[in-house]
Amino acid sequence: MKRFYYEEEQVDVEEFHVPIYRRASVRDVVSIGFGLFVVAYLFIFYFISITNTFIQNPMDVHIGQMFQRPSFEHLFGTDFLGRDIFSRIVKGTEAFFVPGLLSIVISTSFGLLFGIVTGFYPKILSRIIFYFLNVIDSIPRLILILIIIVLFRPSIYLIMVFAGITSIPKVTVYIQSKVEILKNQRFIEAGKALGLSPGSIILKHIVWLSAKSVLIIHATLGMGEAVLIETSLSYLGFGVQEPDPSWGNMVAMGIDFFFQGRLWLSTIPAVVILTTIMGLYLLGDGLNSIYNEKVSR
Amino acid sequence: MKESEGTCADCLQGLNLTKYFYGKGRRIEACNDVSISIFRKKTVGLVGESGCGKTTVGRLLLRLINADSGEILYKDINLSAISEKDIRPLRKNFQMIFQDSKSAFNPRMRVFDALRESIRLYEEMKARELRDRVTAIISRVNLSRGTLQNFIGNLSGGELKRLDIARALTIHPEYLIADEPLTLLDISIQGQIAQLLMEVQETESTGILFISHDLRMVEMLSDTVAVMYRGKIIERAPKKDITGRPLHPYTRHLWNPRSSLFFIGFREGGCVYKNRCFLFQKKEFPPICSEKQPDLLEHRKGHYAACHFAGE
Amino acid sequence: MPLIASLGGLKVYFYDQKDKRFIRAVEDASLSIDEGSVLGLVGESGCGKTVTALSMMGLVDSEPGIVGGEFYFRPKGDDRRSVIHAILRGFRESRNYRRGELVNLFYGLENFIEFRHNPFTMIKDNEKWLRRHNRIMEYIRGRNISMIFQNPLRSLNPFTPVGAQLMKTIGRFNHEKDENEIFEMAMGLLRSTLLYNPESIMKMYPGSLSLGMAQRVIIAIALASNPTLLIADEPTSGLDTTNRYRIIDLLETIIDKMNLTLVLISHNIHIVGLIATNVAVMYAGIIVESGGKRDVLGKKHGPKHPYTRALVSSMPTDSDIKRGKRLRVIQGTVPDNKIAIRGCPFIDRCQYAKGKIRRRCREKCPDPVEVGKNHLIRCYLYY
Amino acid sequence: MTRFLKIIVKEVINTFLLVIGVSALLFLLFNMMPGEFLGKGEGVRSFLLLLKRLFTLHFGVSIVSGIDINSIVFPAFKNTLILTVGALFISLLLAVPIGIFSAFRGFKTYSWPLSMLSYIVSSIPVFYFGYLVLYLVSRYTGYLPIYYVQSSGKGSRVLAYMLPILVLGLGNNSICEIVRLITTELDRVISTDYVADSRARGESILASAAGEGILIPLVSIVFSKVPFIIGGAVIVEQVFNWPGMGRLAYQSTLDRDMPVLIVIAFLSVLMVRVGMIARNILLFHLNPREA
Repeated sequence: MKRFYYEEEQVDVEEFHVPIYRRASVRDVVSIGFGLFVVAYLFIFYFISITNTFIQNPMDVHIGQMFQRPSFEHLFGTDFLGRDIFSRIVKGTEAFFVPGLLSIVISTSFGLLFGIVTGFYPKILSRIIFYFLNVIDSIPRLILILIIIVLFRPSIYLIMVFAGITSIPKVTVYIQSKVEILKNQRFIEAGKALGLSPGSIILKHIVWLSAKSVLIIHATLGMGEAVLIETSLSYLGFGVQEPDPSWGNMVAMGIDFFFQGRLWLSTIPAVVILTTIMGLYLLGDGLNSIYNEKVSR
Repeated sequence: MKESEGTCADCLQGLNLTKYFYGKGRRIEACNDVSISIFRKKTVGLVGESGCGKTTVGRLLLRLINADSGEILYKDINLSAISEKDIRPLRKNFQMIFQDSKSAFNPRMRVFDALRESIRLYEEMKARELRDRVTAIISRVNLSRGTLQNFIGNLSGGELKRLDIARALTIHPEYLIADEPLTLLDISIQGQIAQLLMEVQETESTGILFISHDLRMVEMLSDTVAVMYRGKIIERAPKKDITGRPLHPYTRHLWNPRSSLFFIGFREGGCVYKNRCFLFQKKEFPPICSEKQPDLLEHRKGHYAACHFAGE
Repeated sequence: MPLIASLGGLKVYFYDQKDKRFIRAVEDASLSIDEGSVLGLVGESGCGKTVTALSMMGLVDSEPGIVGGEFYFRPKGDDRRSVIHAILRGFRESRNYRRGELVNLFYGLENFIEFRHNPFTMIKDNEKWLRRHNRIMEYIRGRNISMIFQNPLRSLNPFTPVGAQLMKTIGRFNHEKDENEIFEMAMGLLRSTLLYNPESIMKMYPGSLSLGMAQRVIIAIALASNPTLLIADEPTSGLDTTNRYRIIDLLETIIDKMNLTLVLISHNIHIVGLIATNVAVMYAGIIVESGGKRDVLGKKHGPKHPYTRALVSSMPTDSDIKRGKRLRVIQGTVPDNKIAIRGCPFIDRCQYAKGKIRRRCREKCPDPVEVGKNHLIRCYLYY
Repeated sequence: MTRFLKIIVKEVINTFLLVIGVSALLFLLFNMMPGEFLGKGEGVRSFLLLLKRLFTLHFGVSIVSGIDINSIVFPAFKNTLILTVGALFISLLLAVPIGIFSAFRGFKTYSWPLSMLSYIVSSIPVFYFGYLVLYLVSRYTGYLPIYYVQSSGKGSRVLAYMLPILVLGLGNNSICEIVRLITTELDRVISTDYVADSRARGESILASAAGEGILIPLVSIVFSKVPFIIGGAVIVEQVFNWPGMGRLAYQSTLDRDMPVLIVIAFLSVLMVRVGMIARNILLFHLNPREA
């Protein structure tokens, strides 16, 4: 009987007004909070690894202290060469942080450009653009990256440029559907009747007010994908090579000791990868439901 | 004689406007050879069933869509001739109120930003003066101050319609085209908005083109009424004449819609209304109706009708 | 004429999680619908008339939903697995029910709800009650009561052709008929709603129907299960004038031909005035006036609730236009349904709430008082 | 029926053009390579030669490593096909019920942990997930279900087949995307008028909302996930030593064998395009108003 309990807040009638700001539901708060926590520790790790202010130097080897339990001195314990795992994880963010941002910038800017062009001038131009996008889209991303590795022996930056290029079609489709919906809304016509220049209508109403939410959501998801790509590549051995730490190759190195029962060597980086990707996805999800919720109410 | 509008100094005039849309492989005549003019301080009612092209006329006058032929005169400038860029400063003088106000604003904007955007377009002013101007306009359309910070997505239908009028007021237009402003609202709010429109007309002396298919409201508010049927204006007269002594059979039918309706079959050519016209049947299908398209002739002082047997 | 349905003291609340407040959709609605009559339910948008219709159909499932009142209805009970057994199974106690009697569909609502005051709290076991209520209403919906929704184009499944939807509904209610018999019935129904070319319409998709045609198809589908009570929610709001009157004529012919009872919901008094036999006026969730059409909408100076009087006068009639009278407008807006109103909801828009009466109006909402033959008004003017 | 054929023809032509586009892109990349490999030839003639070899499906011998491409690529293609289709099936099997459940139940007591679980499972990096599963299976069942390990017992043969499919289906964040899409689409469709109308006629919510709410989003997302699943297959095959195209691609990347890589890219593009054709045809069938 006590399953559904509804209580009304006491409020005196005069000053009651519909709250203008929208209180996010519990689920949104949780996902955005967790997402922001993940983004925060990514920035902190990156900042530490740039300024190189480590407590334990991730590179130096202590033969004596191999496979130590997580202790106060080594937060996550030490690996098979006695190097401190925590500081290696901190240094590992350096591998994908800036390349990730690079790939997001590429995919977002070109996606936005192509999205608006195909949205507004549907005839021949958009058909050509869509042809090229389909070409890029139909090659599986990892195989394309393998080909590039064979051809150019690239650094992680060039790989991320191509990763960015391959996710341009996704953003373009997002933006184009948004433009398609907004185009036949009245307020575009109203802007024109008011005397706004077409350029300012597109920039202000479509890009800034409506498409901004889509781009932010894509940025968080894009960063998650960048983490996934970098770690998979360094697991396969093409990304960051052994002495320098990357979450991917830490997991790869840990596998050898996996079947000897020492699980945590590759579990810790895997868990860090998991929380990062999940955090970024939840952030995108929460922002998505908040932005759409405000319009649909 | 072919009815001529007679150019006059301060009026927004559309002459012989024709516009074709190409849909599903055939050409739809949204409006052909329509001429209409709005005068300052006067309201012109445009009545017709849905799909008769009255909304297209509104958009043509504002040059939101370009007419296939015919021109639009505003203070002896031929609007249809000048380029998109030159017309932009002129757009200040003629504004539009939309039927579905919900989609007439970007739902993500706040009310204050919506009004500021239109003010700042034509006048430079400091923030404080801008805020006073906006609050003055908001109170004129009796919206509460609290809504200023509210998001447009959260407003109700009535409030949105008032905001639409407020936005038009911010730049003091000379002519206002109201495209079915009252249809989606409730009766009591319809009354309030109609009253507001009349007030605006008095104080700002704006000319209003009131497009609607609700005959009662059009008769209440407008000075002259034009009736449109399938893209052609078939009757135009001052309000008393058109309610008292309608000339065109379609207008008579519109005024008491319960009258029986019949459909003789589909024959192209000649008068557009002949397939549903009881006069056409009563007079045993006179040939003149099916050959010659009747012109809008002046049968009485200021009362124009497009029918060979007007008034019988 | 015998009663077919009567709604007593309906109370429907929704709960807004974010503001922690109750949205009082329907405060206290009581209606009585006679067999074969047309009840016009009039009111502005947001006054709860659609929610009343939905609660009659049992489609209100957002919590807490229906929290008070009873809905007596006479089910048809002519088919083998009759409705009664289903309802009886739901109630377990009422074994002495005889066929053709009125049954309370909200039976047992009160022992699922508990009210507490300051702060106003409600504990309702929504799941159990809804599950049982749905089990009962599954027999009632379609077989006894059917409903037409507001926007015809949006009430048809855009992915299946119109004919398939119609035949599926027909098939649901007469299992024994075979394929082409159902096809014949579908064609008959479409022809009965004055559609010229039923064959082509059957194959068309809802997207390519015009507004008038879609509305007729919706009516045909609603009649497929030959219900005894038809609820039409704003059937004419989307259409323009000529189409509107044709739909009203169609509804009128259908009521006579199939001796149906109609509940016509609209915000336009003019339309309701055309075919309604009795009218109920609703404002802010409360039925402020109900009675015969002539008493409620008829002569201007008879006993009327102030809100009805304002509504009737704000609709310009031909004589007003000829004499060019200025438009009479009701100032102010509908009260916010999130705040609990102690007194009469129309108090700040009412021209009669002055002096001594105003104190009574503010304390307590007036109970309905019998003014004429079953003509009830909730206003202290007539105490 | 003619419109149906028209769609198929349009799609086939589209695929043909796209495949030419892809091979042109690969050819361009191939030419931009620092020039120490032979067999590059000059300009258009060699491109036509490449096209001829690709389209007639006998790819000849790889110049770099001298292995006959046909003999190794086709069995690998078969295995990867099994893996991809299996993974798609597994993620569907799990994601659809969770999606429907959380759409109906809404964000109440039960549905929250379930969708969180689907988030966690699909965010686990695929390679770790593979090893984890391997470790757990080998600890409890005693065999090491790697494809070529001749360990005893019939079970390991079946397990060796099932595990990579399970891992690729669960991981590779396909589940959480499908769940999220179905939940949002179903929510939107349930609140539409026509579902309320059909409920008023006595139909159940799921029956009336299934068409637009579940089928159409499902078809559109499942087939657009094919390229991601092939990408994921490269890693899973490496973990489980599964003789598919992915592992072959990894091998040829190590020994810089470009022709094999081009053929693998060509075949995976074919797989993706076949998926796209199926998607468009099904979408047209479900939603005939579009065309």
